[in-house]
Amino acid sequence: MVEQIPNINLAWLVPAFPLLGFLVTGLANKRLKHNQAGIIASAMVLLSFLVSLVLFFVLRASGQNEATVTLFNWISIGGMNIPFAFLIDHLSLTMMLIITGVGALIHIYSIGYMHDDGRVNSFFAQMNLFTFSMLLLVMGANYLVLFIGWEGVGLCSYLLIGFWFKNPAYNYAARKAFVMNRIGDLGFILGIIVLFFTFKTVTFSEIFSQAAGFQAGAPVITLITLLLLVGAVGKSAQIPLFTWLPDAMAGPTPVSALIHAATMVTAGIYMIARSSILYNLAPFTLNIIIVIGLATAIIAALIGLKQNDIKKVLAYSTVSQLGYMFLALGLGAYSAGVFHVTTHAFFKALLFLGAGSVIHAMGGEQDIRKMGGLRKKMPLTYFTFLAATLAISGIPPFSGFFSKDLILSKAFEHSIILYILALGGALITCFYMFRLLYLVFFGEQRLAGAHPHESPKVMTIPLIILSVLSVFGGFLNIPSLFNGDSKFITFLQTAVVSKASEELSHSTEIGLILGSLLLLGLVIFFAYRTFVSKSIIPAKDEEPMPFFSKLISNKFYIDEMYTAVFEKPFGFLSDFFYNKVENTVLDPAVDEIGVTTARVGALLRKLQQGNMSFYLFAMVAGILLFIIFILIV
Amino acid sequence: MPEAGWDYAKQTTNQKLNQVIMVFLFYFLSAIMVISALLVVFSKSPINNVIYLIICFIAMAGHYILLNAQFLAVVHIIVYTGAIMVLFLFVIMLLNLNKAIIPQKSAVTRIMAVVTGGIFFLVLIAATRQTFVINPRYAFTSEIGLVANVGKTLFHEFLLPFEISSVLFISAMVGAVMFGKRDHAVGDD
Amino acid sequence: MNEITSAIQLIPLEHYIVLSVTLFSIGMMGVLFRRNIIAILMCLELMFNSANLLLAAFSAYHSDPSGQVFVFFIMIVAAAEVAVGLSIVVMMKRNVESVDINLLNRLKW
Amino acid sequence: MILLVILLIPFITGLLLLPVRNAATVKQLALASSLVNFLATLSLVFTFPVSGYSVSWINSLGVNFALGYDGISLIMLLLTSLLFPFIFMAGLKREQENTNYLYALILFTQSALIGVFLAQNAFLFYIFWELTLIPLYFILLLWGGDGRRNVTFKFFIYTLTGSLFLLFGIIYLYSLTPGVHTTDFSAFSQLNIPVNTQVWLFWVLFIAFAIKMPVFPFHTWQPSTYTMAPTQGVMILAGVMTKMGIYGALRFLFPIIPAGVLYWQNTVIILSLIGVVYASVIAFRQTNLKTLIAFSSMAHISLMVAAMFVLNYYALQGLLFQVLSHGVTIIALFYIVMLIEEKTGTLELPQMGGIKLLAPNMAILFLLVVLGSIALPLTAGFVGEFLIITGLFQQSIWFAAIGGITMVLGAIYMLYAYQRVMLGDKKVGFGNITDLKPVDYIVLIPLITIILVLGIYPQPVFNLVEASVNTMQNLLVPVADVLPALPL
Repeated sequence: MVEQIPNINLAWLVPAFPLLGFLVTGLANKRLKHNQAGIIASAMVLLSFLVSLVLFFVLRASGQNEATVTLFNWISIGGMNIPFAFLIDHLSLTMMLIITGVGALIHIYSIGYMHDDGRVNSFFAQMNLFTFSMLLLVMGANYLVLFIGWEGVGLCSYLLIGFWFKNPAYNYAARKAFVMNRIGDLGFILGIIVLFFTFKTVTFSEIFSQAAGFQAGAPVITLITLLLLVGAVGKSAQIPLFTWLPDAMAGPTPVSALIHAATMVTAGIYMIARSSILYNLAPFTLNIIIVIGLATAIIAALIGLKQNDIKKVLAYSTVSQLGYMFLALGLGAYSAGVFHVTTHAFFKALLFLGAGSVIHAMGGEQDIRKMGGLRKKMPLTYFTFLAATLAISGIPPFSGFFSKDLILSKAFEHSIILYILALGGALITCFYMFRLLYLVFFGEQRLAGAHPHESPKVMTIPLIILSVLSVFGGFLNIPSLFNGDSKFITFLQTAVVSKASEELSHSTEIGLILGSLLLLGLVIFFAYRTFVSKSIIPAKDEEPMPFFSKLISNKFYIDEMYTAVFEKPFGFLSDFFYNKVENTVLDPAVDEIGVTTARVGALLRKLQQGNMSFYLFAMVAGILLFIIFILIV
Repeated sequence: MPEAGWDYAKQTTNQKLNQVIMVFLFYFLSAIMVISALLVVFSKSPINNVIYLIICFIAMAGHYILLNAQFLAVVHIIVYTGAIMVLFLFVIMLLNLNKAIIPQKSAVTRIMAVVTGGIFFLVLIAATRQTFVINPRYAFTSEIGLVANVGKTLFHEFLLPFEISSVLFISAMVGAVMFGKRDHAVGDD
Repeated sequence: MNEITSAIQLIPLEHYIVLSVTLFSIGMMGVLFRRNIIAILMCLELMFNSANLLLAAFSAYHSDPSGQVFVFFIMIVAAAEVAVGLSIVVMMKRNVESVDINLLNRLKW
Repeated sequence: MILLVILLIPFITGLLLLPVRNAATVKQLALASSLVNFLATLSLVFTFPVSGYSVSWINSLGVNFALGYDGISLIMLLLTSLLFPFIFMAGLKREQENTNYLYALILFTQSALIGVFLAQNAFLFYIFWELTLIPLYFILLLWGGDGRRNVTFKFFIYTLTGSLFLLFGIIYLYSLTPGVHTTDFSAFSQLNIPVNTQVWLFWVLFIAFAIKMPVFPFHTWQPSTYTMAPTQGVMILAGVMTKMGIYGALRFLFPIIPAGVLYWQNTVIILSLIGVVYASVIAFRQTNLKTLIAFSSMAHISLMVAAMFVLNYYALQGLLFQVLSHGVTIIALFYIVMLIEEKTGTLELPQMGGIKLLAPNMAILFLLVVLGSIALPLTAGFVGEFLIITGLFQQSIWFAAIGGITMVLGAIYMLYAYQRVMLGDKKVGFGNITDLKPVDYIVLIPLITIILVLGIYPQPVFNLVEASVNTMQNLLVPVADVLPALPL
């Protein structure tokens, strides 16, 4: 047993602060005045961030790689021991810092964004609850504690998507998100149970030390990894469970930024990276992850091309980026996946907050066809948005370049076809992001009567901080190509076991980078020509379109397909069970027994004429029969 | 037929005469009972029914005396003939039932009733035939029918049922009064 | 007394049984035969008494006074029964102006 | 002796309440008695095990008036004595007709329920089993809602029919006991009944419990009964009576006819799992909130039945834990349903909506209870269902998968109901709805606290039943190892 690291027990404070914030803002709902709730909530998350930083240095100073903090025994029966424990290692620390860091910024931003909302206190309570759950998720030392957080974030997501609960469509979106997550969760919990029966424990460290005893490709491990994958697919919005994420944009924009871009949706990636040792033993599952990731990346990117709602574009881009992260996981480059999680958290949060700032300025308008020319009116927002766009498109030296390039090079190592497809997806991403940028910020203002204005400081300062992170975040992991030492990847290596792969030669890598940069430049130029020089505004929804465009702008009819394949049959089945089985077979069958009894009774009642003489005769006959019976027997 | 311990030959003439009379009495009373019972069933007027029943009961009291049950014989006369049958008579006269001739049941029913009664008789005889064979050894004493003996048994062994029967009487009385009350709400049914 | 006692021994118990069965059957026949409730009640009395007779006979032949006590009890019950029965007859007469048993046909409910 | 006290407190209080005309006094007395009873039951936990109580009763039948308990009974007793104070509190500050009779009947029901859980022989068990039905029948008939006459009749006849089979089974077992016949459970469990007999005897005994729980397809009395029953009646029905069925099955089937259970094990599990999916799917299309919750309760109970018949360590632990958690959750749910009906005057979902705008606190508490019901982690429901699914998995992965579907389907219909009632824009005519009153908090907050505390720290409950579970799980012939090989 490793010796106890001093002060590591502070770990419980990390989730405790947001929980406290949740309780305070939640219980004192009515008494908190203007902005107080927001300030308390932000302060709590900021405190968490500071404690996480402290933990980071404590762990570093101790020279150890991980520490387990056990709070109490949660379930302890028979052979099942599930402590409520936290695991502090490099992976969880990374995630904690992202969650609390980006989370704090988004909380602060929300003070401005949600300023006028009547239920701002509830909003912050729920945001804090979310932060708490997410921290549980990443800090849990076993799969079940992870699952608590896993479901908790699902709940908060449900609450926050349906925050404006007056609108039935929003409620529907919230429920859809929760149910789709739950489908994934079912797989996840089954996976945990199989894990438990295989390893007799659900604690990470014990599982991973035992996993060495299994052959690669062992059926049990494949089953476990597949079931866990179902959970990850649900949470991280991959094919086929991705349709909830675009709908989840019904929530307030900071929610989209925090939950549906920066943190919660990356929980699946975190979980798979956490289970890297198991996944390394299951090549079959890894291949499936590659297929899912790549398909999601490309399909979502294609759909993003034709979306006209500023948040929907970003939502599909999130799905697409998550696909990239999955691709990295499938390639066995878990650290690369987590690195992309990190940079993505920076620039996607920034994009959403920027979008929020735009929406705020436009008075709630989200249709990009009605925007335009905001560059002049909101310069700060424009520049930060530009930085994020460059980052997501993978232009050096912005952060996205480093992480995406890492994934692309891993894909190239695996096979050239993968690389081409992934690069194609990246190019599409670049195109629709610049389409968004140009349509929103360039050209003429198209919405009459709007008076866009720059957002208040409380909103712009987080934007600035995030844009700094988006620009320079990539330097966390400078590859050897640029004389770096891949700090981030090395840092994670103690917690995440990536598959060994031969490094590409520097010359190949440079060639790839230059080639992709050239293509990116072409795409950006093409986008500029289309949307700025020619000022082409995307067509209205009703106008006829060519087949392929129509297909894309209708999101490949996937929602409609789900309705036809799942929702309708489910409703039909429900009706069938209730009207046909319950009310025409089962219940009447029981009633029929009663009715038959009554009928026999009615038949026998014919004998009961009320005629006393008849009764007397019957009685005598009965007595006679009785005596005769006794005489004979 | 004569039982052990009792020799017909050793009896005096007087005794023999007595015995003949006794046997004759038995059959005579039995005949009266059966005939009057049949008349009870078949005569139409209720008053006549009562009279025949009284005759039947008096004959039965004779049987009790033959059986050495003097106490019962007296009680029987007092209770049945003296009280119950008078009650019947009272009711009949009170309600003036004698005039209201109630039509008889249909012929088929009556034949059925007679046949049923006959079958019942046969079946009961068949059932009791088994006891004929057993032929138990009788031990006669003349004292058991005396009031003293019956009373002893009644107040020793059957004290509780005796007391309880008073409850029965009370409830019967209450019931009779309740039924008999004119303004008792019976309902419209 | 002894003479009676000895004389009765000439008559076998079976004769009492037959007599009592005969009376009982006649009573039963009467119950089925008549429509007048009063007559039916009387036939019931007949049946009671046939049972009484048999009890008394057994009591005598077994020299056990219990049988006679039972007869006594039966008389009690019979008296009670007649009291209630006749009051029902009175009530019936008052309500339906008849003592025809066929009018009591509500027992099917 | 304390067992006798626990049994008699409600009964005597009920008798005392009969002549009291003042409604407030009646309610306070009933509540006080149930609290005392709860404390007395709680004392059992700390003095576990207490020796039983037994006096000879009907010697000619070999029947003693024997009371006693083990871990399983204790859970049931705790549940009963825990829920009844809340059932009484549900009536506080509310107008009810003939309060004294209603509360006396409820107290009689409680007494009979406690008797069922304490009885140590089948005769006594059966008497109490039937006794529960009589006061409940009157509660439903006299204080019920629309169509109560027919529905109560059906409920009564249905459950009674099942009980008759049970009676036959008990008499049959009684006739099998060697020497002087007896109905003691301990004597029953030592009978070596031939396997062929056990196979048919299983259904004779099981059908009464199956109807009470209820197991698909014997459930058809349930939705209509729940829907029309008065709140306190439905709380007793759903909270405790269903558990009585489970308790009876645990007492009768597993120790006495293990081979019969083993023979029918998969059949019953599959029936229950059909019930899980069936009830969940149907619940989705219900327009009446109470009916919807009735079906949801059926889904949860069916899962518990499946766990019971798996009869391994985790399933049993989960089952007993879920007994507590489901009881508490369903009572809280029905309390909120009552509040909603009081405030809106309807239970039809299409006519509701937007109540959260008017009563935000109620919405929050409702949501918490709903979350407990759909087994969100850190609520009691999760711990129970997780263990149950673990136990099912030990039998077959498909059982676990189908059992786990409740998690998904439950989320669908419960959130649907929540959304229809609370969310959306407010309906016309809902203008004068007020938020919760203090008395509502007094009921709901402790219930929700129990749900959360059990979810966060379930260990005491596990420890309480550990010994009994260990005995139970060894009853089936092939002894289920604590951790058998993966069934793949």
